[in-house]
Amino acid sequence: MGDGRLSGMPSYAILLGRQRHVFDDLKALMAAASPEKSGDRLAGIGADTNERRIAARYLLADVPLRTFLEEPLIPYEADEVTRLILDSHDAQAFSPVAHMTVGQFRDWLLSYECTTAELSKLAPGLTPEMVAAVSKIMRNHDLIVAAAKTSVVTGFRTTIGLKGRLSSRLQPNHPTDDPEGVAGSTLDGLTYGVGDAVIGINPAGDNLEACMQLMELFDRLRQRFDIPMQSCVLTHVTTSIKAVEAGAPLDLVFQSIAGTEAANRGFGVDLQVLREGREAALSLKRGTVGDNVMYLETGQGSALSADAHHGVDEQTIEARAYAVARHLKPLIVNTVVGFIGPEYLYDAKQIIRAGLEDHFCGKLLGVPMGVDVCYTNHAEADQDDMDNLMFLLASAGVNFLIAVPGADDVMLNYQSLSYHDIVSLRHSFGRPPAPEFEAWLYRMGLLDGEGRLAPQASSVARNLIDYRPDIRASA
Amino acid sequence: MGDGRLSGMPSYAILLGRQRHVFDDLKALMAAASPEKSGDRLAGIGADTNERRIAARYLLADVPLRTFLEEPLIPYEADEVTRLILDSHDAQAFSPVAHMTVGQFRDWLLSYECTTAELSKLAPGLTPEMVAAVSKIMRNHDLIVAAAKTSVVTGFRTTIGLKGRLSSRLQPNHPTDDPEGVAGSTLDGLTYGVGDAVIGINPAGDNLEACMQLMELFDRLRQRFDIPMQSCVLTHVTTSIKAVEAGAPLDLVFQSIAGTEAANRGFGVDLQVLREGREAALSLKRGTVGDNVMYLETGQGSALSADAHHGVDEQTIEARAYAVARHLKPLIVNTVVGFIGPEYLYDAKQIIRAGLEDHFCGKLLGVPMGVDVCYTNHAEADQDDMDNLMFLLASAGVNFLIAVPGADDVMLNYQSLSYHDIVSLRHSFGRPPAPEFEAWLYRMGLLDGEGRLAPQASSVARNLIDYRPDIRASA
Amino acid sequence: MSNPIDLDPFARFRSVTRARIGLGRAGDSLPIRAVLDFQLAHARARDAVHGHVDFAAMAARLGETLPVTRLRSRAADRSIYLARPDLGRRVDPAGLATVQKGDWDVAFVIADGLSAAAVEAHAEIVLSACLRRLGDLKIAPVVLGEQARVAFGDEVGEALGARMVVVLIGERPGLSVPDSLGAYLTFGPKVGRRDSERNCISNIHADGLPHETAADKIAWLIREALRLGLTGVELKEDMSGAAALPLTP
Amino acid sequence: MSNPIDLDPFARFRSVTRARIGLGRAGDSLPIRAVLDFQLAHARARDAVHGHVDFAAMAARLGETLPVTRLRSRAADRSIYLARPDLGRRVDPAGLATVQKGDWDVAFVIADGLSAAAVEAHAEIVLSACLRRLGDLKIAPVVLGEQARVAFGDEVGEALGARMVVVLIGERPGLSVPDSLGAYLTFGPKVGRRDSERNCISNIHADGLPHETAADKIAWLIREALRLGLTGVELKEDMSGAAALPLTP
Ligand code: B12
Ligand code: B12
Repeated sequence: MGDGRLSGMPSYAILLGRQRHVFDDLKALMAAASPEKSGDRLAGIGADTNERRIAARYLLADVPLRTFLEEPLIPYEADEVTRLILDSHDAQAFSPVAHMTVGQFRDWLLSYECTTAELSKLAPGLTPEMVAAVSKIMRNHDLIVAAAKTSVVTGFRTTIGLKGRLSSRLQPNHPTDDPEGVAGSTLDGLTYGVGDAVIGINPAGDNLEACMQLMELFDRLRQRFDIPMQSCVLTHVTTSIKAVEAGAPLDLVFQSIAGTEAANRGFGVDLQVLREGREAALSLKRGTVGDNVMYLETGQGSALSADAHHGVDEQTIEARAYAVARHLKPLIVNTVVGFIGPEYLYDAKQIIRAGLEDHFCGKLLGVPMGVDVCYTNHAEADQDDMDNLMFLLASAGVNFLIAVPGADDVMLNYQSLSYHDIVSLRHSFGRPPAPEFEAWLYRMGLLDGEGRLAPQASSVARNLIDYRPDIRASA
Repeated sequence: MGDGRLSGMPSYAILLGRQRHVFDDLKALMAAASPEKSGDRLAGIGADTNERRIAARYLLADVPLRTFLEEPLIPYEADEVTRLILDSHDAQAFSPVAHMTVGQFRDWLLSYECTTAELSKLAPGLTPEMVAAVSKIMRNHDLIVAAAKTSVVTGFRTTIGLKGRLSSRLQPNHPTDDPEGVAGSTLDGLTYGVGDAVIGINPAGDNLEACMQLMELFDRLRQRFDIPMQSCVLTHVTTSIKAVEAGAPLDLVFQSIAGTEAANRGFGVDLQVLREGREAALSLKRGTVGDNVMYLETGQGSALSADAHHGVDEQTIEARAYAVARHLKPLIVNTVVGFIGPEYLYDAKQIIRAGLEDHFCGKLLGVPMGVDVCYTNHAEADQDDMDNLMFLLASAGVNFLIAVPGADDVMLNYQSLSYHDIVSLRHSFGRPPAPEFEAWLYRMGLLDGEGRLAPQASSVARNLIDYRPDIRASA
Repeated sequence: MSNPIDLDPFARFRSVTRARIGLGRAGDSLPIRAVLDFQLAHARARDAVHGHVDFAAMAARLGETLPVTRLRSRAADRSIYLARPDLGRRVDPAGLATVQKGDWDVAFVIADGLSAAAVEAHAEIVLSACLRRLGDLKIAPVVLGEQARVAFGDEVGEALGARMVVVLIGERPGLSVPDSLGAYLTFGPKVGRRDSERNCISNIHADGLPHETAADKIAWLIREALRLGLTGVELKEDMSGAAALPLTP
Repeated sequence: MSNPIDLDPFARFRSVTRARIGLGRAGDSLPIRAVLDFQLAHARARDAVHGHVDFAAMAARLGETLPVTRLRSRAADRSIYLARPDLGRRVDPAGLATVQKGDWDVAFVIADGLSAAAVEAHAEIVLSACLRRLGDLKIAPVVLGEQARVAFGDEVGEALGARMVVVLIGERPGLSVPDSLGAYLTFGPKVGRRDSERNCISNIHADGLPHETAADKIAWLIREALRLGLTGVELKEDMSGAAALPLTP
């Protein structure tokens, strides 16, 4: 089937029934093989019929994995992300699968021989394009089952990603970054045992001082209750660098990243500045159980949105962002899967699919992957769909999930999971939070013998809730 | 909020913002409160805006549970299913929740006080309308979590529904009921450990002799390998009764049922003939570990399809079918959730929702609920969506799922799960098959020490696959 | 990776069933080839739903030997048809008005249903096989029904004044069988008949019930129905064992 | 069932945040009232996306004191707008042709973006508050942009020949805040500018950044941008501590 490669011109062709399907190059083949996404339609590269999509998948299944090393989708010369991917490729690690086609690789991933240990060894040998390709021919089931085999463990003050654990980012956003308002959302979340991945706020403004004040707020809270936790103010990496220089108590450096050099420039970053951000955070040596100091966010569509996608489909570009992430040894990375809007992921079906793809691709590449299970009000989705995705991701062994009070982010204006959802998933799947954080919850009396939370009206919870950060006075 | 009941006329009203929403009666309120379904649109009873849907939910949340005993949606005089529901209502069992509204009941279902034991005691006190009502104000998450607390255990030659187990119906359909073809699909399935709920074939024809021949086929197979299993030929109950009279080795009597007397008549049955069917099967005393002898199927939309819905929404009618089921002490009941077509459940979102609703409602009523996770080729759904639903149902603790070879039913022309999917779910969730059947699989060497299946090329599997039923000669 | 099945243990079943058996496993999962074959079949089956019967050509062919009437349902197009089965069950009033009552034993309706391919491939053959077996009966003009459901035949049969109606209709297309024909028989057709008052012969296609066997069954049911004055659950198909159990080749 | 929160432990935060905190629990889950309130808010937020700015009335109001130009993007209607951000970023050529180049320091664009409600409630107030602070600068005629995205301002600013452009735009409607306005500032506007070359002041609404504070920030950024000859990541908002941290009442 379908070894229709013509010499010279790298084109792919297959006859299905009476219809011959031709794809100009590997990039076109990848795009056509992708599950339907509004973003790929917008870019004019998605398959226009279902049959053509399947034709592309038959062909893609027969592409040798090595091809992705030999034929970069985005030229080496044109893009530093491509250079990073190829220059850092570990041929030794790759060798166990070096002889496989994409289809064989998929079967192997699901086979009994493919174990957690094998996958961990393999990760540095895989490139984003390889994992994106294999994901395209995998069903949702396959993405869940294969991802569940992976293990990517990182640490700062807590250890994230251990098997049988489920961590969460507490996201206490506020439209004016009002410290008291932020404290309210934070304390609420802590009584749910949320925040073991990070307490991470998106500042509404871009103001350095305001950002530093928030860092102070979290650091005092941490010290006051002796919480094994890390915090992060999700400002631009350049602002974080300034904060470090100014002596702020910064735990993690945040940045949104994408899968092409041009898209990263649209975000105002490149690999160099990202590395500088990491060095800045490392210099503070604030971690206790590990030194993963980066927090990165991604999401399908951002490169296309910046017109920086080079004709490559949004899911493959997204996987390339994980190569950028991997390079920075992050504590946590999450796709903000339904965040941008329906022009890139139209409805719940596409959001759910993308969430499973991103989690799978990230984990396979060795990235400590979490997901912001979310949607906007202009997308065709609702909280029932998020329920579905969060259960599926929990089945897939996701490292962490984002949670905001009542699932409603009052600053970013979109819906994610609620603190409640995290607790419920932990109980449904028997997956407690990160061990250091869990121990703290027990120490505080916030968890009882059965791992259940203390009521918010109880004195142990009030002890926390009644805390007054008193940050304004100090600023 | 919303105690807008006018005396005399039972109407419901609520002011949301500047808009007053009025609902003529409880039936209209229930329909408007339902999540969107194409069938309710077709019937002209679904909410026409989202805001109106939520208005109905606010009102429904405040309806006392007792109201459903006092105001039947379908008149007592007009419908024997209503009579069955009200006449068999157990007021004693109902008492713990008798004072609650629908909203309070929902909160209680999710509370820590509500345990498996409580729910089992409560079941006879609940009516279909109560559970349908509460399901309408529950998120998918809630339906999963509450259903996971229930336990409904039944038995014939295997025990179905034990916590931590996942059973499956093996469905070896064939377009002409060819015994050799049926045997091929059956033997394939057995090597996957599928069939512990039932080996159940839908005969293509309505011919008594052909049905009996299939019963023979399964019974010989069972005896040949000493399999703790039950089989069923899913012919009309009246045909099964004739088969019993004719001395066929019948294990279970099958029938499709619906939630109104009129819809059941459309299926050519009533409570009386169903009871006769049950008596006929009981008379054979073929069960070993239990005497649950009925297999029933349902599905949202069938009453509307038969124009027998009395203006009641399809989900509530479906729940009423479970009252019919409960009365017959079935071994297994399943909703064939996406089977009928897009006119009743338009797309994957509606199918997934309906699957979770049906499972929840059935379990709460004490019915041994399974699901046929399925869709037709005229619906907007694909196998990825079924992957989602099967993981969600496994999280919800479903008793059993249907499986056909390669997920493709070559006679009924729709797609369900494949044998593979069952195995995969069992391993993902650590839920082995029914204990008697599991023991048999070990005895046969089909399961190894880690609970993994023997390859089909292995001699143990070949031992099974090479079996020749030789049924034609004997007929 | 080596194929998990080297010698197909299911070889002996391949000629008697199209069921997807013996697919092998990758771990617990379907091997990639099986997954892709499934997806291709799904893409095609979805197209099959939207297929279109060339009723004009069919009317011309049948018209050479039989009186033929073309009618449509109240569903104006395919998407309405799919969403509104109620409309597919009723005859477009304009066309219905042209139908003449007569004294007929049986009326045959060929309806597109959910598979144009099934109707194109099998309906005419099954119809003439039936007619050959029913030479002694009074057969109404054949009706071709566009965007029609099973119950469409009720209104047609009533308008024709036929004692019973047989609807040959495209069944929903399956993944492996996109062209399966069904025959639904209803005694005393009139609007509002329940499905329990009909009989059904299903799965008429190349790997299913052969045309001639189907015609045998339909003809047997017609005669029984006319004799007993009913169709439905009280009329059970019950021919000689041999005919009831057709051997697939 | 008794309410799990008898005395609200979060009382002290209620005046400073609209975040849904202290909702209580039913087991692990949100209590029903919180679930329904969320669903109602969602129904409304979805409607808000499809809201429509009355630009004719706005043009009339603003026209009393200022020169105003109405333009539309290349997205013909709301559903195209949602699916095709590329079209929302470009100006309808017919309208663009009427725009005259001039010698302007700053051009203001009021764009509907994703929230008509935000634009109706805040855009004019913020605009005039800005203008009051910028009396010494050459301000281009105000452009009203229909079905427009942030980058719409690039083409407008280029056509006007403005040194920089400020786009006041409706941010995506949230569950609790359907009317949040954003201001995006771009120096040297021209088609193809990256977002890293802009600055942003966001969350201008009743529970967010007050109009006057927003105007302070925008005016400060405009002056800095004109002074440095750039906007974007190299220009960091850095006013006095007090102004940067507006107190919510
Ligand atoms: C959607 C969104 C994004 C999307 C934009 C893609 C898209 N196609 O929409 C993504 C995820 C890519 C994104 C990225 C970032 N964003 Co943003 N984003 C938003 C959000 C939630 C909604 C914006 C909106 O509704 N715009 C209106 C519509 C109609 O405009 P549009 O033309 O369709 O979309 C454009 C704008 O949204 C713009 N944009 C989006 N974010 C940002 C940020 C900056 C600084 C600028 C100049 C422009 C910009 O890019 C889009 C494409 O041109 C706002 C929060 C809010 N309440 O508004 C934050 C917000 C605007 N983003 C913010 C930030 C900080 C960022 C990042 C810098 C984060 C980081 N550290 O890397 C990055 C990089 C942005 C860049 N320079 O390219 C801040 C800005 C703070 C400030 N006052 O400067 C906000 C207010 C949220 C926050 N507090 O974190 N963002
Ligand atoms: C869909 C379907 C149903 C749906 C019908 C609802 C609907 N709105 O479509 C539901 C789930 C309700 C159903 C129920 C039953 N079905 Co059924 N059904 C089918 C199926 C899969 C497809 C039918 C189709 O494509 N029709 C074509 C479209 C265009 O027609 P339609 O007008 O849209 O739909 C009508 C027909 O489908 C009809 N119909 C459906 N099933 C049956 C069964 C009988 C005996 C009759 C007379 C009519 C009938 O009812 C629909 C509404 O009027 C076929 C299998 C197949 N390959 O065809 C089995 C099939 C026709 N059903 C069958 C059976 C046995 C039943 C039941 C009797 C099962 C039971 N023991 O209770 C019940 C009761 C039917 C009744 N008397 O009302 C058998 C018939 C065997 C036979 N030769 O007699 C078949 C062949 C499948 C099988 N082998 O089990 N069925």
